[in-house]
Amino acid sequence: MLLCLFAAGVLVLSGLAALVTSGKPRLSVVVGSTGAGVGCVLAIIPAVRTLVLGGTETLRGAWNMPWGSFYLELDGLSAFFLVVICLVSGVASVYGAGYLAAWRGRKALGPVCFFYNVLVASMMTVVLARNGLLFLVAWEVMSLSSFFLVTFESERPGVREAGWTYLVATHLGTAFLLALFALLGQGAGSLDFDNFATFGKSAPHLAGLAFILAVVGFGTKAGFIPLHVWLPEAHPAAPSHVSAVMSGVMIKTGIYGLIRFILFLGPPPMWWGVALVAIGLTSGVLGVLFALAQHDLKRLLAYHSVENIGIITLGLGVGVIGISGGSATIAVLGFAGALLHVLNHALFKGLLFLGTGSVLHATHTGEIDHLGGLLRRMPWTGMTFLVGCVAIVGLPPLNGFVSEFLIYFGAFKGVGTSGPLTVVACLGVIGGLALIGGLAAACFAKAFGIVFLGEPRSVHAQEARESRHLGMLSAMVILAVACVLFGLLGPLTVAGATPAIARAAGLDGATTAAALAPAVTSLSGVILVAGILLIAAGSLLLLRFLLLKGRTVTEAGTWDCGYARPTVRMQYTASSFAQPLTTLFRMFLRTHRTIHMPDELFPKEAAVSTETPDAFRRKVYQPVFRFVLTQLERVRQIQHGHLQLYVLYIAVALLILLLWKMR
Amino acid sequence: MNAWTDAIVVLVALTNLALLGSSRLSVCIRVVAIQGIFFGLAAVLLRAEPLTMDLGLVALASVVMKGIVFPALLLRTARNVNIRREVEPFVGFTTSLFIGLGLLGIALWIGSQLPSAANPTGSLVIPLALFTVMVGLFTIASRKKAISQVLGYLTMENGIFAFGVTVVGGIPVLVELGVLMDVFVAVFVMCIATWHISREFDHIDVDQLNALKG
Amino acid sequence: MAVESLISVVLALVLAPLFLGVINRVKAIFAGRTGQPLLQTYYDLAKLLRKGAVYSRTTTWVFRAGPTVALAATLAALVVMPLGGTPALVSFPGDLVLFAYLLGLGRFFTVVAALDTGSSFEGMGASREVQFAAVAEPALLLGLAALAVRTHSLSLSGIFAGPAGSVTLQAWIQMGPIVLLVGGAFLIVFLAENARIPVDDPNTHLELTMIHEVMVLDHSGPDFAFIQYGGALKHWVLGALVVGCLLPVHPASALWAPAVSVAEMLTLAVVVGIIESVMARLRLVSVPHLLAGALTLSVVALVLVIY
Amino acid sequence: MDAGLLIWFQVVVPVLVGAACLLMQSPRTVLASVAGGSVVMAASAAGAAWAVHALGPIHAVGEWFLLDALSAYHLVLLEIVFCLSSFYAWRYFGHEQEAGHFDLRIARRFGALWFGAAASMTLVLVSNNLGILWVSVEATTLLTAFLICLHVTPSSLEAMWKYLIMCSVGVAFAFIGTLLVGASAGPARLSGSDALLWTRLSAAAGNLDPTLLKMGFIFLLVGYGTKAGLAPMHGWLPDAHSQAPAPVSAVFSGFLLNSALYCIMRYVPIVESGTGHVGWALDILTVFGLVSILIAAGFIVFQRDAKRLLAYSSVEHMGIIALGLGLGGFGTFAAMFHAANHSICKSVGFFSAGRLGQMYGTHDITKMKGVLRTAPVWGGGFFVSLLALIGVAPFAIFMSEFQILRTALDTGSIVALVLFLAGTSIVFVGALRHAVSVAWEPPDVHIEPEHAGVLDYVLVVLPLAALLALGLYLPDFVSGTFAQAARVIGGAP
Repeated sequence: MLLCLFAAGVLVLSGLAALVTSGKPRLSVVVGSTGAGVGCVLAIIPAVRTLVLGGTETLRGAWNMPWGSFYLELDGLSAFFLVVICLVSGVASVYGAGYLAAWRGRKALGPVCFFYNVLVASMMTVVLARNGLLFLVAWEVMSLSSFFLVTFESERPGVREAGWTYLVATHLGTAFLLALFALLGQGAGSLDFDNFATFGKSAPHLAGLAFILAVVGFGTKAGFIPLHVWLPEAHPAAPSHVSAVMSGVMIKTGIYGLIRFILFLGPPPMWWGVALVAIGLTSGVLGVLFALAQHDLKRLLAYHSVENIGIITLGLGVGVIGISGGSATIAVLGFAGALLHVLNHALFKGLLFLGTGSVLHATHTGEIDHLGGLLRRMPWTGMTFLVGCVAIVGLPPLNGFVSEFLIYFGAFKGVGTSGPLTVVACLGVIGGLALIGGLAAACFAKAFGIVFLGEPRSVHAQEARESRHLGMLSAMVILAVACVLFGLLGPLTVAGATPAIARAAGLDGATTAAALAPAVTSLSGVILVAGILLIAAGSLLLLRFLLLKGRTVTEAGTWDCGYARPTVRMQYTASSFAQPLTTLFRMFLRTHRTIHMPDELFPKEAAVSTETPDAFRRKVYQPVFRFVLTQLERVRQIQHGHLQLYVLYIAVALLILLLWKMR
Repeated sequence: MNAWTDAIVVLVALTNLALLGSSRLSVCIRVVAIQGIFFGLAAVLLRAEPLTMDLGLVALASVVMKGIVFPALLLRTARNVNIRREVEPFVGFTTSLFIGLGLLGIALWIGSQLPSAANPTGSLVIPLALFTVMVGLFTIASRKKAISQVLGYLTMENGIFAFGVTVVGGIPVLVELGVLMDVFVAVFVMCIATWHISREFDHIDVDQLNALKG
Repeated sequence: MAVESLISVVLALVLAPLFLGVINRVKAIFAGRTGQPLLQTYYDLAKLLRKGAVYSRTTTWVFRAGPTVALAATLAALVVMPLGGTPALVSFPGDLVLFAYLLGLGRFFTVVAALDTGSSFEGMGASREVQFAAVAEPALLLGLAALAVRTHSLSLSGIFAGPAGSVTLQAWIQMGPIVLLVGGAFLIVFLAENARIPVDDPNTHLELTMIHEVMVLDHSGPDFAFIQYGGALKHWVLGALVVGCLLPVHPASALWAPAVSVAEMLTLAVVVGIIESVMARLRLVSVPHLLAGALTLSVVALVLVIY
Repeated sequence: MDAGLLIWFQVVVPVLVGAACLLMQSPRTVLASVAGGSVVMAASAAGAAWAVHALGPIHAVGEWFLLDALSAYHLVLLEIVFCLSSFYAWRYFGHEQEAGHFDLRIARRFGALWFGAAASMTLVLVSNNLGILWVSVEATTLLTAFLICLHVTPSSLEAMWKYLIMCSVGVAFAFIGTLLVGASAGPARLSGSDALLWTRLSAAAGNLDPTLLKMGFIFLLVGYGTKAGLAPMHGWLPDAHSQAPAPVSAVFSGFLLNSALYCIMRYVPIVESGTGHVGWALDILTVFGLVSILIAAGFIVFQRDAKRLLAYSSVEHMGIIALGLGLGGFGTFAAMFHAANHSICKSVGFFSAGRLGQMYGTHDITKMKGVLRTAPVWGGGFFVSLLALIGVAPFAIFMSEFQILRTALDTGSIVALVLFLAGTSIVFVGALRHAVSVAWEPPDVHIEPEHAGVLDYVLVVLPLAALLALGLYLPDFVSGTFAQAARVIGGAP
């Protein structure tokens, strides 16, 4: 625990150092990212120890603030999230050292290092805090620092808007959290979580309200649809290694909060689980659909974060259903799936964002339809990106499959039980996961295929080169390897996560382990099959090699079906690739298509362009904002500059008060 | 409760209505001055207890101030800013008169509602004071010229003065003088401000001072 | 692991190409033609394996790896697939999910390999493939879910070859409608995944309406052989699902199981041949509707199972 | 020595310095003596506050002057704001003098009025006699009026006139209220001057005439509320704040409003115990608070003038303080806390806005852009203070607002909680939009980058750092001060 504090200290101090040395960009970046790396390594040690050895470490200190206390605790759940945070943030900081070099001399790099380290430190505090006030402060610092990171390239037009959207969204979310904390700590002397824990018993009639507040408050951070609007804005705006951390780790603090606070609200009724499943389905399916319709790489990934949060929420829903249904197995499986997916998504989404960063770094565009053929030019980025794609689609034998498998497993068990509501919800989970899987496969086939394969569609892509910076490459490779390992070592991961799962399901370790046992055996079965798969693939490759040895292997142009002059422009683009599916689901997407038909005898040019803006932003939020604005516009009429009327206001106020209060 | 006070009270009512009804600025100024004098006298006459030294002092001071100093100041300013004489109300004079009568009614009603503690002597003075305050307020709100707003403010002060004298037995002299001092400074400042305004805008129509809004 | 399962797997590996041969022969008979020899697929494979290869300059290692991975995935899927009413080589609770996702893996690499050529045709095929798969996958998994609930087993072997409650001829009598519905769904999925009529026409070439064939235009030599063989094997694996539902024969003695499985598969081949002969290929836009139909069948089956 | 002398010192020093300013020969000396005098006042105020802390309430001139925990706290607050503003004035008018807008005549007038205002505000705080209280409030109005139009321009005159009339009228009502409260002392057998002594009244609060007391409080609330800028009597506030020179706006927003609220605070306990502690007065305060928050929110969203934006935010924050008072109990403590945070933060806001205005030649937000690049120090000050004002953690305002919010929920006033959250959220959304564009949008015209001196850094960094520190750690003596002040009003933390 002290090590965690020390790590946080290192982070903050190195951040300050980077800020001070801002004059010398090279130095400040080195200082900042080194500090971040060291801090993460330091903090991950106690976390892993807690996960392996179990037990909890507590640290209580006084804090001169009403209801506040400096109360930290490292239990299984916190430790698990701490591992996720440190793993991705550390790697991303290594990457960032190289990525930021591009701005050297054009921008002050001290602040971005500072805020990055503060962000990491605050995330650690969020998962460790056991006092409401401390949690809130850390939470807000987290939001604020990430806001400054999002607005790093403030000279780019969209970025300011994105930053505004982000901070507004997260603050409105916090408003709900404030209410929630006030509610949970009602009348209590201090806002320690220990006092919250009695809430379920003391005020069960308010538990539902608290649950809703928690879902909205934490859901905004996590990016539940329709609270996700900030996500597709903020992630593309931020520097890539920051997007990796935000999308991979930061939004997970919302999930953490949700799990942590559901525990306070006493035994959950069935409808909470069903509600979570519904949220998960909406976020998952709509998220992947909107991702499919995007042709900016980072926006696409951002929407996939929404989708994966949806998957995680499906897991949570299954878990809660299990608890309320009194089935330890289902509960444990649900939470296990959710938590493991938190970890896995952090890994592959971090990897994908880093890869995107390299692409941007090399081509200066994230527009998928302008890229292509990058695999030849950037082999490392390409290979790792492919690994990320396979992982995020959830295909065996990579890590994405493990967590989705657990959720499936729980859902199948749930279908087996009685209780129509449970069954329907679990069927929703199964069907939803299958649909999401299929669509995600389509989306990433598109992302990888169009960006890295085929011929370059623009001169940028033509001239792309792999970055020389060792930090960037190694970061991507590390994450890719992690994706493979966590996939092949599924049972071990589950075993490691058991304390967290137990904490989340509110069970003791033994029960949890027992309930997890069948799933673990199945996972070892999966590994067996994966082994067979790899052996088969290996031997087939060998066979292929032997067959082709000594035979004529020639190169030719792609078969062009008899076209006279095929050009790279004729390749399928991201938009055309996704078109069948976007048309299939047009009722949700409402894609705008603008077409210039070729006309005249000798048509000069024709063009078609599609864009899919966020339906909720346009259909829900903008109208609401407009309404509020018009109402406020009315209020402004009272201030029209005429002194006489101001004086009358005084008299009127007086009169009203007299009539109101003197009766 | 003696004949003197009733007479004064009625006269005050008349002054208020005159203020509302008259269109000439100089007249208004004088009317307010007279009103001030009346109230100064009332302060002496209304007391149940015998006339003390400092009460007399206060009464005298207020009479001097309101009867002589303020009118002089205001008339001088009015001359300096050489405005057209009309008062230029938002609300016409006759309408103002009727409104004034309405206000009188309201004031009497409120006076009847007041608990006895507020109105030991049970005289008409309290409603009249309130009436004066209302009229002052109405003047501020309904007239355009800066000076007439100053007049409105003075009228309010008159009313409040009377109110104070009746309601609270013996406000400490220091406070009274402080208040008087304040009023004096206020009028003084307002006059200077008026002069500045007339110099900047070459008019003192307050309703045209509406550049700042929103 | 039982020896008969191993035999069935070996038989599957050996006879998979025959499946296509049978289909073609049936179609020929219906068309009144002599038709190609029954073993034509074997000849093709042999010829391809003997050839060298031509690669597009555009392509990378992804293009070369695609067919191998696809075939490997199909093999892995075969390992967890019970054949002829005997448990699969490997079986564990939840392997049905793995099964579905292994097919997904193969598809993903086929698609990516197709995109690697940069040809608009193959891009088109890839795009259609993923579109249909996205709809087919829920149908498959929900159908399996229905069976899983009905048979209280989370493993394919438990469902199709398990001791009790599994889909056997006797059980068929009781849970007929469910199995019928799920079987129908699986049949549609089978046709879609294997690019058969009415979803796709394997015999046409370079036609804008093609899906699978157009994705593999640029492959040649051993790679193409892998693709062909993998396709045949995929018929066998998915076919096993269909017959598992519609012809759930469980031989008295496990030793007959391999024979039974082969017989079932060949019957299915004949049925497919008949379907292909009597039906026309659907318009592309209506393919999703067909698959949605499969999804509906699965859901209805589930409803029946639950109530 | 007699502790009462401390009070005298508080009042007399500014008067003397102000008088001295009239005799000075150069603007520089005036500005220097302004800064110096403020330091002396701050020091003596600190001494007085310490004395109160040590010896308890101090009296002088019989009972006419009183310095208890509440007034001591406000005295310290006043001196903090006044001292900061004085040093800022040194810089600000220094720049103006270079531009040739600040001659000796203006300088003398500024010095005299500046200290006159300080003296009268101090008098407000120390007077135990409610009559004198009123007199000194009116005096602040008259003395500060000409500070608004230090540079005579049409708009500054307009602002000044509105300020003068509205506050005079409003405060006149407050006098009626004072009289009524005095009259209500009849049953309590308080005769003559005692009837207006706060100590006597609050001692005998139990048996005052409730009807008169209530009526009096309503008049007082409306009257002093006008001066405090509570909606809907806030009409003068944005005009005055936007037209006055930045240092003056800072003092206006940083303390003038608080001094008016202070007067209301004085009456709250009397009225509450006079009406039997049923929260009669608190309800009114709550309503005024909420109305102010919501109305201010509307104007902040559409505001284009930086200083008007800050002014409306003052209306909002006065509303929040009133809300805290109205909620009572812990809310009173939170209100004290919030008052301090707001005064400090708002001063920095006006400092920065004023300096940026000098650089850009306008206060129009749509023209004042990219300040973080052109003026890192003052631009940063403006941006950060704006963020702090809209309640971004970890600045102290977040804490005090959360405390008020939680009190609202604990006292079960859900409506207040919802409206409060809604209002502050609207403000957040609106103000943040301005803040972002001001901070980062590329400026249309070329602006000479600032050359910031040490004093600039101190004036920006020191208060904001203090705000940050208070948000993260509330030292015992600070919270103790708030608590004692709150106890005077009857709030128990």
